[in-house]
Amino acid sequence: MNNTETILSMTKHAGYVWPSYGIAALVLVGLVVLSLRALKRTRAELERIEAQMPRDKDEA
Amino acid sequence: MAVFSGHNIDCVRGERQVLSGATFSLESGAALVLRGANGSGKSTLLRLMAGLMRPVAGAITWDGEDIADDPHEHNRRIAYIGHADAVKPALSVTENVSFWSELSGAGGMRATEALTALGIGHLADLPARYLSAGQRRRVTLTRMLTSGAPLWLLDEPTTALDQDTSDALRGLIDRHLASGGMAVISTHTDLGLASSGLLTLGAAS
Amino acid sequence: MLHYFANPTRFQRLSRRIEPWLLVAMILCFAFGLYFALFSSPVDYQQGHTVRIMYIHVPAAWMALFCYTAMAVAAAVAMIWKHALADVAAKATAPIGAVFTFLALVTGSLWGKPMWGTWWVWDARLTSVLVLFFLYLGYMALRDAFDEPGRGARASAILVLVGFVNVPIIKFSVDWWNTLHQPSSVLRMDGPTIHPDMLTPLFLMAAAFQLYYFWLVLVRIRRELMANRTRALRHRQAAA
Amino acid sequence: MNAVSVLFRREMRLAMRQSADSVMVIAFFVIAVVLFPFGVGPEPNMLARIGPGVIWVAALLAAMLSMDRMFMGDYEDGSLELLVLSPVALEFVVLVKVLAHWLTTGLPLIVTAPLLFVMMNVPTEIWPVLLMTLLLGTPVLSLLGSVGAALVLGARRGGVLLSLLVLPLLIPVLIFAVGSGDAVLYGTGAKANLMLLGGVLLGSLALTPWAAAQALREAVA
Repeated sequence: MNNTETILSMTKHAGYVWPSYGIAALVLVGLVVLSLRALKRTRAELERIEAQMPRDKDEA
Repeated sequence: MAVFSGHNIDCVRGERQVLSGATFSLESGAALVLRGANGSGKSTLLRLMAGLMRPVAGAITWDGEDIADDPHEHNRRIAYIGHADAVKPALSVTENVSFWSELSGAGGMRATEALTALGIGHLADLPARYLSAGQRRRVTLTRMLTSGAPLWLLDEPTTALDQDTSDALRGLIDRHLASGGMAVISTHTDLGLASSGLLTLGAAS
Repeated sequence: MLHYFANPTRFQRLSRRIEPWLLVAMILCFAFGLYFALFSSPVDYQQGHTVRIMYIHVPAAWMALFCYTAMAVAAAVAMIWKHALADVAAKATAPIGAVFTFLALVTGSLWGKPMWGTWWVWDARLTSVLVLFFLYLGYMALRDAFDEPGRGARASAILVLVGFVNVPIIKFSVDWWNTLHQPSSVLRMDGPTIHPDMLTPLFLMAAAFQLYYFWLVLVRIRRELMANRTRALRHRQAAA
Repeated sequence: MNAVSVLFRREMRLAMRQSADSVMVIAFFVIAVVLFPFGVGPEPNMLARIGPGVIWVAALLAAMLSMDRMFMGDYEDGSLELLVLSPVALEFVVLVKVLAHWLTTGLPLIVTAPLLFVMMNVPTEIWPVLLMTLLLGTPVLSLLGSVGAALVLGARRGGVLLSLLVLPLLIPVLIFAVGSGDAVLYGTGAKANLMLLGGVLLGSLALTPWAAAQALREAVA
């Protein structure tokens, strides 16, 4: 295939290719982090409330 | 002899259970008075009866037919008076009243008769923006008279009415019942109707 | 079948069993996809290394459309069969779709600069993707604008369906508007016919994005279901 | 049918008694267009080039201003519930409202447009085509606007939200309309554009009343 040093520097286009991958990584990982954080927060809140209302298994 | 009834009605409003297992039945010539604290579901039950909302469980029936099966037919049967007055300030009193009566197209009282019956005949030509709250309420109440509908659904009809008008209202409801109509009325004050059942709604568990 | 999985508890159980597999598959696809995309694919004789942007840009654009379609289907199911899980799925999909649309736009712009010498052209595809982005924003804004969540859900379902009917019309009109004003010979995003060595990274990245969507949408749905349950309990506390 | 005409007469009567609303829409339309020569310079050829587009965009924004009021008054004072409960099918209620909205905003916009053609130096040979596009396009604004207006009832920041929802959907109308003028100037004839615009109008006439009625039922439930 191609020689590796030119690929890593990508000659004059590196300034466009790397930001593309960087931004993609940033937003995709960012959305995952936000979603997981929200999941954790909601789960914690739910568990707190369920602890307050102990006998409440009927509706799940 | 028509029968209007509901069986085991559950209703959830904005994720809150407002009604659970509400049951009622009334026949021609009978009235049903809804009592209960604020938030006990009186207005919700009336809106369900009108067909504005659907119950989550249970059914409301007219002569055994679910009202949701033919909403258009049900619309013809009811006169619904909600919390809001639906009075347009830019129109005159007569224009307000006759719009709703012509829209429903049914043969109840004429607009002028209805206004006289509620004691505001003299205001007929006044633009509605000059009316007081009680007068606006009376303009709204004309709708039940002009519609000719057999079933009146009245949500707190006496709000903003003075004692004389409340008495007149009771007389009108009694006359409606005597001629074979039905009425469901939610109220805080005792109207003292001649023949009425009582449904007390508690806070849903 | 639908109603079998409508039960939140059953869904949560099933979902938690599937998620790890999706996660592993996704990471594998990303690993191989990125390797091929960045190191082991040929340089295009016209586009040079910028062709590597395509491996993100094109799958992101596909996902933008896929997510909107998924949202419309979910909204229709939620409306017709009053299916609560479908509604939650639509809600969970929207931000993911918006992110892919955003990516398609940004990478398109980063591709356009070296290729066309400008960050933005009113190319038919860019323009219609931009409109799609607005549709996502509108959906999320409407969904969010009501105090009662159920009302927002039903209103936004109608909006998605109206938008879905309109998207082909928008796409068509934009294509047509663009060709009227400027010839499309220079501004072709797809470039010359694609080299088979470029297909491998393209499809790997597309698979990775697709798996990313399925994994994340399951996580988000689980979160929404928990939030629903929390709200239900809160209401019960208020009523007690 | 009688009930529909009763409703229509009421809508028109209300609009006439609050005619200041229509006047404001027209005033906005004129002012928005008049700003452009200040923004881009008074060079006649430039104005002629951008004129049709500017006028159409301004018409779009002006129509947006009036849209959120299509159902708002009835929603707030309880009339909407009664309209839902009336014997008239809600889809017809929507159509009557749309017709009244178009007569009180769309039509005045069309009547005002020639004045702006003059001010923007729009070539006279495309006047008839542009008026035709306004005639076909402004009803679409009212129709799609009715869906948006019904959806945002009871929402926070309804007016701004409405623009975000409806404007992207209206892009085809803008494209076909402005394209008609260009097509005449390029000598290709505007028939195709006008047909497309007519198609969009028919399509929205068929679909939007249903969607708006559905949204209204949700709003009062």
